[in-house]
Amino acid sequence: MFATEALTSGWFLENAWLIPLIPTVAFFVILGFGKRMPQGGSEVGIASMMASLVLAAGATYQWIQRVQSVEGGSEGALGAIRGFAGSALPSAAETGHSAAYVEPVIRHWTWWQSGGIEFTLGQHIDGLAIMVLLVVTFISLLVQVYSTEYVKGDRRYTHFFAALTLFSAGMLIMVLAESMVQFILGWEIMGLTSFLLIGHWWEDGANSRAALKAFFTVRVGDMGLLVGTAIIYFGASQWAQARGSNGFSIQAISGWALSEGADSKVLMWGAVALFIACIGKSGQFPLHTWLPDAMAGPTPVSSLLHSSTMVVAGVYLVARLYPVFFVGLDILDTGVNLVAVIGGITIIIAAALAFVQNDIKKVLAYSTVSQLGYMMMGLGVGAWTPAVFHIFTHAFFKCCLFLAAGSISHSGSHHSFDMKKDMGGLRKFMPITFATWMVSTFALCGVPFFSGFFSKDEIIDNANHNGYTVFFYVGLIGAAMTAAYMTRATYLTFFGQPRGAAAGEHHDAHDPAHAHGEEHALDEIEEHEHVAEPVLVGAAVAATQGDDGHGHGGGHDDHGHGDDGHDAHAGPHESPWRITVPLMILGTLAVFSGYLNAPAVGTEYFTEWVEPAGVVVGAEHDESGAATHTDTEEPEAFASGVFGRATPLLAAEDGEATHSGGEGCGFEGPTEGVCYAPALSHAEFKWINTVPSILLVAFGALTSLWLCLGIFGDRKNPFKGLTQRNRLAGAGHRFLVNKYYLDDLYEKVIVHSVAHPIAKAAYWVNQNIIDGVVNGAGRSTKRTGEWVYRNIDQRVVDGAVNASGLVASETGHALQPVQSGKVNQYGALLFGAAAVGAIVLVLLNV
Amino acid sequence: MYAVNFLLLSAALFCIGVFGVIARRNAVMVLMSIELILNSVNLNLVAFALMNNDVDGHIFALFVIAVAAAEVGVGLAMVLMIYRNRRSIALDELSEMKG
Amino acid sequence: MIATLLAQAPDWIRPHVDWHALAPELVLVVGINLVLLIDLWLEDTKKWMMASLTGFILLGAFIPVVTLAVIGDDVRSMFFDRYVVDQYALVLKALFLLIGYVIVLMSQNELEEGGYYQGEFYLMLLVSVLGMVMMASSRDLVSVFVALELLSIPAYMMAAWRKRDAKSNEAGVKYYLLGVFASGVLLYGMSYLYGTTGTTKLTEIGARLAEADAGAGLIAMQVIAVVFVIVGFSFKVSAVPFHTWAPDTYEGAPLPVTAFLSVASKAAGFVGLVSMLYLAMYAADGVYEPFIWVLAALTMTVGNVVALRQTNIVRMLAYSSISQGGFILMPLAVLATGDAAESALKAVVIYLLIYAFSNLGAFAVIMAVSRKTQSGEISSFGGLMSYAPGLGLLMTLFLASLAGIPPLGIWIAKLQAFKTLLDAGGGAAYTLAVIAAVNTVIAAAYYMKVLREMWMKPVPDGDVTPINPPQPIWAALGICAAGTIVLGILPGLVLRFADLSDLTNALGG
Amino acid sequence: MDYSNNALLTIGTFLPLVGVLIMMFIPGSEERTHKQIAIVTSGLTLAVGIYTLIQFDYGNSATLQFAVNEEWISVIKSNYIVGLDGISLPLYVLSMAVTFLVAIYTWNNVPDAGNPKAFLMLMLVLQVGMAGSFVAQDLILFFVFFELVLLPMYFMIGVWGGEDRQYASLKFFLYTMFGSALMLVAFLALFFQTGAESFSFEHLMSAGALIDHDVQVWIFAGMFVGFAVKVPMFPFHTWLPDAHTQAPTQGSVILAAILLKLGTYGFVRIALPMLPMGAHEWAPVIGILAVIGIIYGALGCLAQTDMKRLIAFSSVAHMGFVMLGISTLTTFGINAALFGMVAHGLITGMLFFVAGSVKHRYHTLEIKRLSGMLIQMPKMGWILGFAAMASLGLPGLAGFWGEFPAILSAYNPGFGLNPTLFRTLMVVAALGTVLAAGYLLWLYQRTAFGEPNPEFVSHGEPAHSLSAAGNEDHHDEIHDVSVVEWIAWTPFLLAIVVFGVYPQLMFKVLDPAVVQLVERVGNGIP
Repeated sequence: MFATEALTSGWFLENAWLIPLIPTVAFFVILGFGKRMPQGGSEVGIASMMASLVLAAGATYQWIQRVQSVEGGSEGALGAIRGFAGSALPSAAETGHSAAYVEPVIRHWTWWQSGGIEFTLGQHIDGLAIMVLLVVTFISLLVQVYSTEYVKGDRRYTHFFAALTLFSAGMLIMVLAESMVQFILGWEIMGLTSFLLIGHWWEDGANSRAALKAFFTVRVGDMGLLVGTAIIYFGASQWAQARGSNGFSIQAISGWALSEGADSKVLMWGAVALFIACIGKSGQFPLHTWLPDAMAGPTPVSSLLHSSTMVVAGVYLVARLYPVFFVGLDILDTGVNLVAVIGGITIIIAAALAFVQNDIKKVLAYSTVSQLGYMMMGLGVGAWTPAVFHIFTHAFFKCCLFLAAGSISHSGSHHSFDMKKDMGGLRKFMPITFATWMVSTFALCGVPFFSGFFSKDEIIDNANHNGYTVFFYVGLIGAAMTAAYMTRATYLTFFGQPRGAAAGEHHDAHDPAHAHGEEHALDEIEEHEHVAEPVLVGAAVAATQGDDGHGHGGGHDDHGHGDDGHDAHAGPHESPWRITVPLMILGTLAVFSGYLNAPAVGTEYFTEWVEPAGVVVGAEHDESGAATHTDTEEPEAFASGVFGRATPLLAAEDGEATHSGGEGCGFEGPTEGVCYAPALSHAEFKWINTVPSILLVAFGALTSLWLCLGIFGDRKNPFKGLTQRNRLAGAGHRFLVNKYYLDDLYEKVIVHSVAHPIAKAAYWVNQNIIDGVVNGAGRSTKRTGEWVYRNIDQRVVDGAVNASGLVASETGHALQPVQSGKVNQYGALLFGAAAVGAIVLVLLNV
Repeated sequence: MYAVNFLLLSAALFCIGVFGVIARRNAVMVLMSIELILNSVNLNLVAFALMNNDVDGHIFALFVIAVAAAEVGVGLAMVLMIYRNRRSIALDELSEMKG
Repeated sequence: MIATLLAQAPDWIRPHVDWHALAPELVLVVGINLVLLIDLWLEDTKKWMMASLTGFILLGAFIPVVTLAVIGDDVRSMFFDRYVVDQYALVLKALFLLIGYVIVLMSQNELEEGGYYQGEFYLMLLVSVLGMVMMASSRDLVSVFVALELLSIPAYMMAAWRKRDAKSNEAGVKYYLLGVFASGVLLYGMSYLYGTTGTTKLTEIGARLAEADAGAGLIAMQVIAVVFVIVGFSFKVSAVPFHTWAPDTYEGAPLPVTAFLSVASKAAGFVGLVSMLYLAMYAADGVYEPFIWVLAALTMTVGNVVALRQTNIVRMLAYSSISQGGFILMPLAVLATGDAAESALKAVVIYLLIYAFSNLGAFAVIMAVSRKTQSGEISSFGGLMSYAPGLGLLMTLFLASLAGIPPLGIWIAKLQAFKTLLDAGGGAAYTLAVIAAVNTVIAAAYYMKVLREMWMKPVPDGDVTPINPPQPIWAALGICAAGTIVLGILPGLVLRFADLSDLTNALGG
Repeated sequence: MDYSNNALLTIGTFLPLVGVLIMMFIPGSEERTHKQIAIVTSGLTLAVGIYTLIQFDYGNSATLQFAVNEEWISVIKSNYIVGLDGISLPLYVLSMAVTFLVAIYTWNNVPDAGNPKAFLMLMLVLQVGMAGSFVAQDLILFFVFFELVLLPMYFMIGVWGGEDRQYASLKFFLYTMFGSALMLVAFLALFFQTGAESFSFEHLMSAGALIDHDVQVWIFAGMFVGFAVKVPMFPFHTWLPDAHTQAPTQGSVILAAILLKLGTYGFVRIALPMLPMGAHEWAPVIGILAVIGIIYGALGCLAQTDMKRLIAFSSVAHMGFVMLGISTLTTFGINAALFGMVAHGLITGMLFFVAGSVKHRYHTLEIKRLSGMLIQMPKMGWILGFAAMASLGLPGLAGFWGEFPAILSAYNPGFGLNPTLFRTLMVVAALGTVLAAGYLLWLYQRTAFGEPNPEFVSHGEPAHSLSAAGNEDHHDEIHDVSVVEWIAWTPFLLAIVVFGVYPQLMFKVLDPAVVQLVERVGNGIP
């Protein structure tokens, strides 16, 4: 109809389904032939990720072309819906000043059908999918390169890469998903591979337990996914089938959710069910406890799965099916909604917990949880684009932080993650790691001009803009806390005096068990020092065994590479290039990725390329459409038109709403045509709005630094000798003097009365109550199982069966005396029965 | 009127016979009791034959008498056999098999 | 003198005698005399010939049965319809003769090795079979009674055949005393039946009872008569509570006799009962239906639950055969309900046929095994599969058939019995069907106990020398196994002989 | 109906008996010959099955094919009617395949009691019963085949089973007997209520729907008990854990893969279309019991200390999903149930195979004592992991397509069934998937992960040795998957993946037949 003129497509867009397919194939190749390959299969994994990255990049380029083709060439036109048929026929248009709805590139193939229900596989490529595809392939590639060094010599090197590749494939399948079934497929593949990867060093029971817990917790959420999908399917089915699609299609679901006929109750239950899945997967309160435990996995795994990809799957689901949540949970309609509340709680809780961690990876894990809370909250307050943008920036800097942590343990702290025991002062030994860490930390904390600033601040800003004042403050407090705990971690790791392993020491003195293992490992290492090939299982296992002595923490990456070329005696040093290069790339991105959508400097590419326009498409009878009508003739009524019942909230913001929306996509379904996304407004960027957050960040960082210096600066470190104290020089001396009143203030006032009790209490609550509930749920389920089995199954049900047998047998026993063996009695019985029978029957018959 | 008397007599004999079978421990006495039952049947049959003016009852009675003779023959043989083996014909001792 | 007597007598109507129809009985009578005479002259060392002779006699009697069946369906009636040879009679005669033959096969070695009287035993056996064969055709109170006694009295003696054995004595005496007592009760009932209807011919009794039932209703004497008659036959079929003799007698009697009693004697009892019910007492359904319902329910249940506790295999089989009797009685409890009569008759006949094969087979295996183990305990079957897989497999077949597992024999009979109940319909029938269904499960439990012993337990005394049963037993086993399997898979082969419209047509209904 | 009187199904069903006859005349001491005969016979049977697959007209899978109608027991109006449609076909062929693979597995895994002759003969007889049940189109014929499997299985469990085998086998037997006795009564009642004309499915399906509502409900109750015992549904399930645990590996595999399906197949093939109103009344009960079974089975699993018993209990849970699908009375749900039957057969069969092989090597299945399987026998460990993942319903593997659609279908039950109830059931069933993940992963974590238990290490491959070559003396004790096992297992593993990746393979066959079936049910409900 109008379509032909506008949208461009291209080979990369049309064939985006190849992106997950390549790693899937690679997985089987690695599994089948990996062990026989010179690099143990890692080359296949890396190559596949590279190929996917290239495809994703190509698709991204073409998508941008496509978006621009709309904006450039089809002013005022309205498209017809053609997308369902699976071709990429362009059909959207834009009206007035708003962005047009850019028809996603959808292709699908029937997977199977039965009983009138069709399951399809395919691709649904829009800005969101493209963005995540790019991030996932990119991060995966870097992590795989990093891993070649990090897990070198591991006894299951090949399996590791196979699982890593499959993981990426799963994520990509999910991202591309055209239907909910495909979404579930990818989602579950990720769940499985995360189980394998977290439990990679399963010789240690703690690791496999963590893997189990991760999978199980996520699986609890998956229940919601299954149920939610079912609810949504049947809700949307009729609407979708009338338009030649089916109720699994993500596009159809989106359209249905915003249509007039959608049953709000169905939507609500569907959204709640799906959100439960998100809570599980994205580590939101109260199902967040699996995430820190999952740090038991190798660091690259943590970096890939638990920072930048898998855990954002939940956020992605909300973003993907935003119309469902938007309408179902009344986002923007009421002052409070489930998504925002959970997100907000998560931000604060997780940030508080990050304070009291000694394990560097756990700090990062809680930080991830907290950041996911930001994303969730962003989605909950209607800040779709900033939230999605935060996915983007967070992926880079959090990945970088994890890899840096890995780098530290790999080369700096002798496979320990304990900041207090084995780190400190590492900046001197590991400059690259330090630099990238610092950059990423700044990004994470939201220091201006680093990427996190642009995304996180936008979320906070939009919360305020959309009238969610409470969440605005939550965001601000969260920002301050983030700055504070990251400063603490940074200080402990890179500043101060080297301690423990970082000081080149070993634990012989204080940990005999560990020492034994260490020696064992060392023996092995010395024995095989000059053997070139890393596949020395024995050494690896020896190291593993040695590690059993470590009682603390969950994450000990010292498995499996007893002789990876560096001398354990040599103390901390910088990591090899395969670790540092990814770090540097990511560090660079941590700085610059934010500028893609930095209103401060005038870029709004995300809004342009990624955000789907909340406009009505397919109102066929009138080219200018009802939407234009609303916009042009009744500007005053805009807010109520767009947000329906949201008027009170948005009244203040009237007129501020900028460039998208305006087509009546919101709670009131369009009478004509279809909406695929709710119309959203963006807060206009003003520097003044960022001031509170910048100040708070600064406040948090400085307070924390001050406290850190006070506490950890130089006092009673058991490993510190006099020489080291002398080397402190002037600056150190000043701290020494200052510490007295700092100590008093900090320990007596703040620590003992405020900070510690609160954080500790939070941690206690977390470990004992929330985690206790999660674990307890598991345990009590098992107990229930045992009880039911023992009492109901074995006693009642089975007992009834056996008892009936016994009754039969005992009746037989009771009847045996009748057979007395005496003829007279037999005769009496015979005649007695005859007589009774005769009497009764005579009475009956005569 | 007559017939009823016959039938009552027969029923009485039958009951005595049944009592004997149930109550007597001596095998020979039990045999006798059974003979009593059979004779009460005969009495019945003959009485009915007269009442119905029908010859079938008489014939039936003859058959019963003949068969009863055979039965008693077998029965006495068995009692003898038991006596040989056990030196007793008390029936309540014959309870090796039960249950 | 004689002339005057003859003159006074009414005209002598020469009864019609169909020699062909009587041929089986005649062959048996001749055979009985032959055995009696030959036995007198035969030396002790040559007594084994008696078995073969008896076998030949039974097979000889079988020939006219076959020819009669082949010739046609017409009912051959003699002595003013007091002795009838129809399809029903023929099927059962064939069954009795076949059972007799199998019993001969089973007895041969038992008697030879046990040093028992042989000639006399076969004589008794033949007489008893003759009684049964007659029972199938009897249509008059007198002939029913005579046939019953003819088959019973030799059986009393056979039960006590091991003269020196106290158990055998006890078995014989108990069987005898109770049997005669039951006969007395039966006779008393018959006398009332005769007295209140004025005839001994079954069909006429039936007609009179029907008149009475349709008119003023049955009088007390008639009710008592019906009950006593049923009690009399219930003794024969060992229905609870008239079963008490059966376990003791089965255990004490020689095994072939036990087999004979549990199959042939029981079948004869059922034949008599069926004749009485269908021809004479059909109209008294208000009396016999509830009575038989109770008997059937009690019989299968009590038989089963007591069987569960048995440790002696023969005793267990005795109780099992009691409970099987309950299943055979079951369709009779509804025979006058709806149009179930024909179906019920078929069920009884089919059941008797197939049950005979399976039960005889089981006894044959027990005989073969006890020749080695000298024990009647169930535990003596331990590990049978390991040293005598052939016997074990056969025993499995027979017991599984008795348990009613398709596609082995008895399932089709049970099916037919259930079918009859459901055909009749009504609460009583359904209840009985459910009771029966539960009982099949209980029954399975004790059959499985034996199978478990054979398949899963070790040999108790560790003696694993194989068992080599003599040829006749193998032959008996072969006949039984073939019958059990073939009738189970292709019941149609014999079921057409059980198309018993003749008899059912003859009833008033 | 068109009875082509094609002997194909008859041959396919009874061919194993030929093997049995041959084996009967060969002395038991020639064990090798017996194994060869059994494998060849079951292989030939499978070949016939595959030929049937090829000959099957897939465009017409709703109608009976290769149908035969011969007179059988005319007295009770039962005929020898066999035929195959889309519902039966997968199960029919599956039974043949499973028997064949189990026969192969037996090659060097004869259970401890020995005597492969009897064992294999029983297995072949079992196959006759299973295949026959799936092709029978006459109620009495079905019943005969249905019961035919009883005794062989009883002996398989009782003779070649574990320590408690006698109790378990007797329980299995009596339970099933009880069910089938009531079922038989129900069959006969159905027969008479439809005018006592014929036992053929075709007749009963058209006439059964006309029976009075109340009568249907009662007759359905009888069938329900019969089939529910076989499935087994809560609360008739207690025989299953015992039977499964005690049965030899082969027995467990056959039991899980095929025998349990007889019950669900009976529901779909007989109870539903013949008694539509009865089914409609009972559907909520079935649904509730199914969901109780799901949760209950899962809880039972969590309580187990024995690997095999855990897998056995998981069958209760999985069959719950199948029954839930059936109880919705929707095309989709029944399709899912039928798919779930095959998937459960493959997956649980596979799990039992692994359990059997683990037992064979470690002589114990106590979860506490097993550990580090991945170190001692990595391939076995991975196979266990794979099967566990498939069992917990990972998308892309066969298990998911039985589970998820069943849950989905419960949202919208058919024919005016109470949606609120079924939606509640849906949520509870979804909880079941979580529990499934819980117990299976718990099992996996305990057995496969960690260090091998020291009590087994000294015998097996040393976990920490660089010089594995030096310890070859002990390798015969705990070795990884053997060649025979690979041959027997590979088809299972492949099928799990193939059906998981491309479920359409089966749904295409099932769908038309199921659509027709649901139509019949619908027609019978006023």
